[in-house]
Amino acid sequence: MTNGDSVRGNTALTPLDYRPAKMRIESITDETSDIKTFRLTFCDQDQNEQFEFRAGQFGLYSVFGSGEATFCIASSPTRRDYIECSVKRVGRVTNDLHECNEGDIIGFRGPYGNWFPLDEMEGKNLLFVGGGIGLAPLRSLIWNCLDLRDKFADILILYGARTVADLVYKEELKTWRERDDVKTIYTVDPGGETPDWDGEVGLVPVVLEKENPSPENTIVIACGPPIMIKFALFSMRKLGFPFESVYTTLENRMKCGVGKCGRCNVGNRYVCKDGPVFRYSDLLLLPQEF
Amino acid sequence: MSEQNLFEAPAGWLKSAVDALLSDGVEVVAPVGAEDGTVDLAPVSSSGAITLEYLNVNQPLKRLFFPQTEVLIEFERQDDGDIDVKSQSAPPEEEMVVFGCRPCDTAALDVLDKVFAWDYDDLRYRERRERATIVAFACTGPDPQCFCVPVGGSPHGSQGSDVLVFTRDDGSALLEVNTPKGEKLMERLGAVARPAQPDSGLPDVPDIHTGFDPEKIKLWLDDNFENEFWAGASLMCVGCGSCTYLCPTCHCFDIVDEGIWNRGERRRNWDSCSFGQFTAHASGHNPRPDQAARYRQRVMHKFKYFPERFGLVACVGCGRCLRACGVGQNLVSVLHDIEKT
Amino acid sequence: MSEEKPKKDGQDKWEPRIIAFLCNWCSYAGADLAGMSRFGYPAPIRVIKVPCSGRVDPLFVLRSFEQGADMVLVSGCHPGDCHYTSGNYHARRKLLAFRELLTFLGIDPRRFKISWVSAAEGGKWSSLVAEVTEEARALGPYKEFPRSVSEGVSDEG
Amino acid sequence: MKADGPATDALRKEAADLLSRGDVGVVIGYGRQDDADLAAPVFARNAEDADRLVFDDHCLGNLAVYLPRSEIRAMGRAGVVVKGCDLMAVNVLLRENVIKREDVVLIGTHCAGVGEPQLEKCSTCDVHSPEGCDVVVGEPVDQPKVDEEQRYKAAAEIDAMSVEERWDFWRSQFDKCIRCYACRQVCPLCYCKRCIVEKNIPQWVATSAHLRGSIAWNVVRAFHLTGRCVGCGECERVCPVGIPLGAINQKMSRHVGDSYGFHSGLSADQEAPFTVWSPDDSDEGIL
Repeated sequence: MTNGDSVRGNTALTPLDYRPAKMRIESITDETSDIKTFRLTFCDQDQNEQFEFRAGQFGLYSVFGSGEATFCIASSPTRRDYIECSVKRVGRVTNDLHECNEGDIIGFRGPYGNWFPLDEMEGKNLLFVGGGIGLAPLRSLIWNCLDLRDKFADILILYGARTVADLVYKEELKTWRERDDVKTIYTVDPGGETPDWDGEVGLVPVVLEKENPSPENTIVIACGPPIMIKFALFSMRKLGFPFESVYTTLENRMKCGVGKCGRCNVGNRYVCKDGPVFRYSDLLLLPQEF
Repeated sequence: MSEQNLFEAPAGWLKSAVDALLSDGVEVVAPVGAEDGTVDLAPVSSSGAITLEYLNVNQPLKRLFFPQTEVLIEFERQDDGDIDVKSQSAPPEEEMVVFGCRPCDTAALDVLDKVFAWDYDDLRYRERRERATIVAFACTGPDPQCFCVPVGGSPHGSQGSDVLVFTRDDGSALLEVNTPKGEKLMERLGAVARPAQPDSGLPDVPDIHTGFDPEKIKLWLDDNFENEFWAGASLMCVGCGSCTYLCPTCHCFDIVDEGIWNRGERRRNWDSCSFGQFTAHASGHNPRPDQAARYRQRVMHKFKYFPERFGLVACVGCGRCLRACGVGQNLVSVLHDIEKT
Repeated sequence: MSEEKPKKDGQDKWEPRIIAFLCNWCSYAGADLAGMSRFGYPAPIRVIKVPCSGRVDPLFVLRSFEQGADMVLVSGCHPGDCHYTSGNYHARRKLLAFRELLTFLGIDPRRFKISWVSAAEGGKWSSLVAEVTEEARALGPYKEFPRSVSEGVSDEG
Repeated sequence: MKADGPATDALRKEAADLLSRGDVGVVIGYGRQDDADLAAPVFARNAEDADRLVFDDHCLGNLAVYLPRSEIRAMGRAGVVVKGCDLMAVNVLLRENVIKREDVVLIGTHCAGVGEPQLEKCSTCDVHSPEGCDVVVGEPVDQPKVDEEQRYKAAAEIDAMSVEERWDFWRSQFDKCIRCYACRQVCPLCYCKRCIVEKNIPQWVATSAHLRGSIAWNVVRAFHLTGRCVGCGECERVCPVGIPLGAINQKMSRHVGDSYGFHSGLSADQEAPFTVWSPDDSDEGIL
C-alpha cells in the first residue's frame, strides 16, 4: 500500500532535528471567506533549487509562536519555483496563518508522506472527485497530470462544494473548463447556487451517478470531507469501479510528520508515513478509525 | 566482545565506582530517595545520595533520553521582519553512566530505539542514548504487579543494559558485561571489579507469578477491533495520562510553541493517547471520540500494532500502570479477560 | 532570555513593571482625570482597560507575573458603584480568594494589589500609584516567579 | 469493615433489587480485587452483576466522578454507591445542574473510614452516615466530634511557613508535576468538556511540564475548585508523583468557610460563594 517505502528503497536514515526551513509568503489568495492560498518560497535560495516533492505529499507549516500544522502541498511538483498551500481557518495555527501578510516568514518541514501513484496512472483515464477544500491535494495532482498531458487518456474532473462561494481555485476551475483536453463538471449542493451559476446543482455522489463514467481503464482519485467520500464510494461501487483503482487521502492529526509522535496511526499504519495517500481497497482492511 | 564478561565486585563497589566516575567528570545518574519515600533516577554529585532500597524507580528510564519537555528550536523576530531560528544545542558531550534501573526499563529502550530511528533518525534521542552507559541492577524481589516474563523479559534480563549487576545479600556483586560500552566502563573502573571465577553462578531468577500469552492476545486483537469488550473494559478509565507517562515504552508526543510577542521556543512534550484531545481535529472531528476507543488504542498499540510494525510487544511488564492507576484499572486483568474469551 | 532590568532611555535606574487592570467606568476614568488634572504619577505602570473589575480572570494576574510583571494591580468601582451593579462584588470575592491562594503558594501578596478608585478620584489614583510604585521599587525585581519564555525549565535532558 | 460483612450483603441485595426492578440501568459500586489495596469500580448492569459488589475499607475512590459521563448516562438512571464524603461531591453536581436528582439513585454507606492505614481525611470526617440518600446500607457509625483545627492541619502546617519557605516548598512540589492530569480526571467536580488547559486560543496555561506551566496548571486547578471542592482527597491520592494537593484545597475551603461561612457539598441547594455576593463582604486587603 505504501509506494513511499518501495520507491525510496533502503536508503540511510534521514537525520531529523525538527528545525523548520524558513519560507517567505510571496502572495496570498482569498479562495473563500475562510480559505486562503499561500504561495511560498524558501528564504534560502539553495533550498529553492533543491526542493523536490511529489503530488500528494504534505508538509508541516508553522507560524513561529503559534505552532505547526499539517497541510498538503497544493501546487504541482512540475512548477518548481514555489510551493502553495491552501488553509482553512479552523484553529490556532490556521488563524494566525490567516493573519499573516505577504512578505512574512513562516516555517516549513517536509515534504513528508507518500504520493499519488503517477506511474500506475499512466495511460489510464483519470477521474478526479473533489469536495470543498479536498480539491487542494487534487489540484497538485491535476496540474501535475495536465503538465504531462500526453501520458494520460481521458481526464474528468468532478468538483463540488456546498455553495458557489465555497468553491476554491475559481480561476483555475475556469481554466480547466476552457481546456478541450479535460472534461469538467462543477456542482454545488442544492440551495448553494446563485442566479448566475451555470454548473450542476446536486451532491457530488448524485452528480457522479448521473454522469455515469465508465470504470474501464480508469483510476479514481477522490478527496473531500469524509461524508462525501463515503457516499461517493457507494456511488462508485454502483457504477462498477473496483476499489483497487480508487485512491484517497487521510488527514489525521499529526505532530511530527515522520512516524514518531504516535497520533496519526490507523491500526498499524502511520498516516504520515504510509499515507496520506491510500488505495481505498487497502483502507477497508484497516480499523475504521479515521 | 571479549570472552570474559563476568566480574566480581566486593561490597562497597558502587561507592567506589561512582566516586571514581564523578572525579573523572562523568555525569552519574543513580537512584535517589525523596522525602515521600519514592525513588527516582537523578544526577548525583556524590555516592552518598544513592539509595538501594526500592523495587523500581518511580518514573521510567525513558525520561533520560526522551525528556518530558524539551526545546526543539528557539526563534526570535528581528526588526527587519526576518526570524532568527536556532536549533537547541546538542546535549553535553560528556559521558553519562546510569546506575540502578531495572531490566524491564532497559528492555523498553529497544522499543524506543526502534521508534526514534526507524526511518527518520531523531538526533536528540540518539545523541542522548549514545553518551549513556547503562548499568542495570537485576531484580531481586518483584511484586505481584510485575509481569516482565510473559512479555518476553526477565528479572535478570540483560536486554538494553551495558552492564547487569547481580547484588548479593552481603553487598558484593557479580557484574555481567553485555556490550562493548560495558567493557569500556569495566576497563575504566579497573580495580573496582575483577574477573570472576568461571564457576561463579548467577543467583536464581525470582519467580514472576503473573502469566499470559501475548501471541494468544494478539490473535484475539486481530479480530476484535469492533467488540463490546472495549466499552466494558474502559468504563472505569477516567482518561488521565498517568499510565502512559509512567510507562517506559510509551512515546507519544506533542509539539507546541510557547512565546511572547517577538520570541519563543518550540517544545516537544510527552502526550498521551488517553487524553480526549489527543486525536481531535481542529474541525471538531475526533477519530477516537470516547474512552473506549482510546483504551482500545492503548492495548492494540502495545500488543498488536507495534509487534506488527516493529516485531516486538511494546510492553515490558514493569507494572507501573497497575500501581499508578488511581481507579484500579488493571492491564493484566484486562489481558486475562481477553485470553479467556 | 528576558532582560532583567528594563531601563528607561538614558537612565540606569531599574524600574518595576507594574501591570494595572482598570475598570472602564471608574478606575480608568479616575486615572484619566488624574491626567487631566495634571496630578503627576510615576510612569512604570502599564494600564490595561477592562469593562469591569469582574472581568479580571485570575489568569490575567498569573500571566502578568509569568511575563515579567513585578506587581499587578486590579482596580474597580467602589462597592455600590458598579456600572453593572455587582461586577465589583464578584471581583472582590474572587480576587481576594485568589490572593489567598497565591499567598499560600508562596507568591508574595504584596505584589498583587486590589483597589477601588472612582471616576472622581483622580487624586486617589495619583497617590495610589505613587505608593505602590514606591513599594514595588523597594521589593525589587520579582525574580522568583518563572517569567518569560525561556526560563523555568525543570527537567531539561 | 470486612468485604463479606453485612454492608456488602445489604448492598448486593439493594443493588440487585434496583436492577431487577428496572429502577436503574446501572449500579456503580466497588468490586473486590485480589490482593489490591484499592477496590476498583464495578458497573453492575443486572442482578447477577450485583454479586460482584463489595463495601469495605478498600473502597477509597469517589464514584461520583462517573455520574456526568456520557457512557454512564447512556445506560439510563444510575445507582451509585456513596460514602458520606462522596455524597458531598454528588451534592455539588446537583447544585451545579450537572446531574438531576431524579436521574440518580444514591446508595449511601455508613462508613467508619477507609484505607490501610486509614486516610487522613477519615480522621476528621463528620459525615460517617450519609444523609439524603435513597438507600443506606451498613451499620451506623458513631460520629465523634471533629476538631476543626485538625481538619485543616495540612494547610496550617504550610501556612506556618514564611512566604519564602512556602515558595520553595511549592516550587519543589510543582517541579515534580508530570502533567498527567490524574488530579483533574479523577475529580468529580472537574467535569468540563474541555478544560482551560486544552484550549489554545489563547493558550492560557502552558502545557509543557516546566515550572512555569506546572505552576499555572496547579494554580488554575486549585482556583477552579475554590468554593466547590468537597475535600474528598482523590486528587492527592491518585497523584503519581505525590504532590500534596489536599493542602491547597484545604486552604481554599478554609478561606471560603471563614470568610463566607460556606462549606461545599453539605447540601444540594446551597449557593456557592462565587455565584453570590454581599455588600457587607469585607474590604480588608483592598486599597
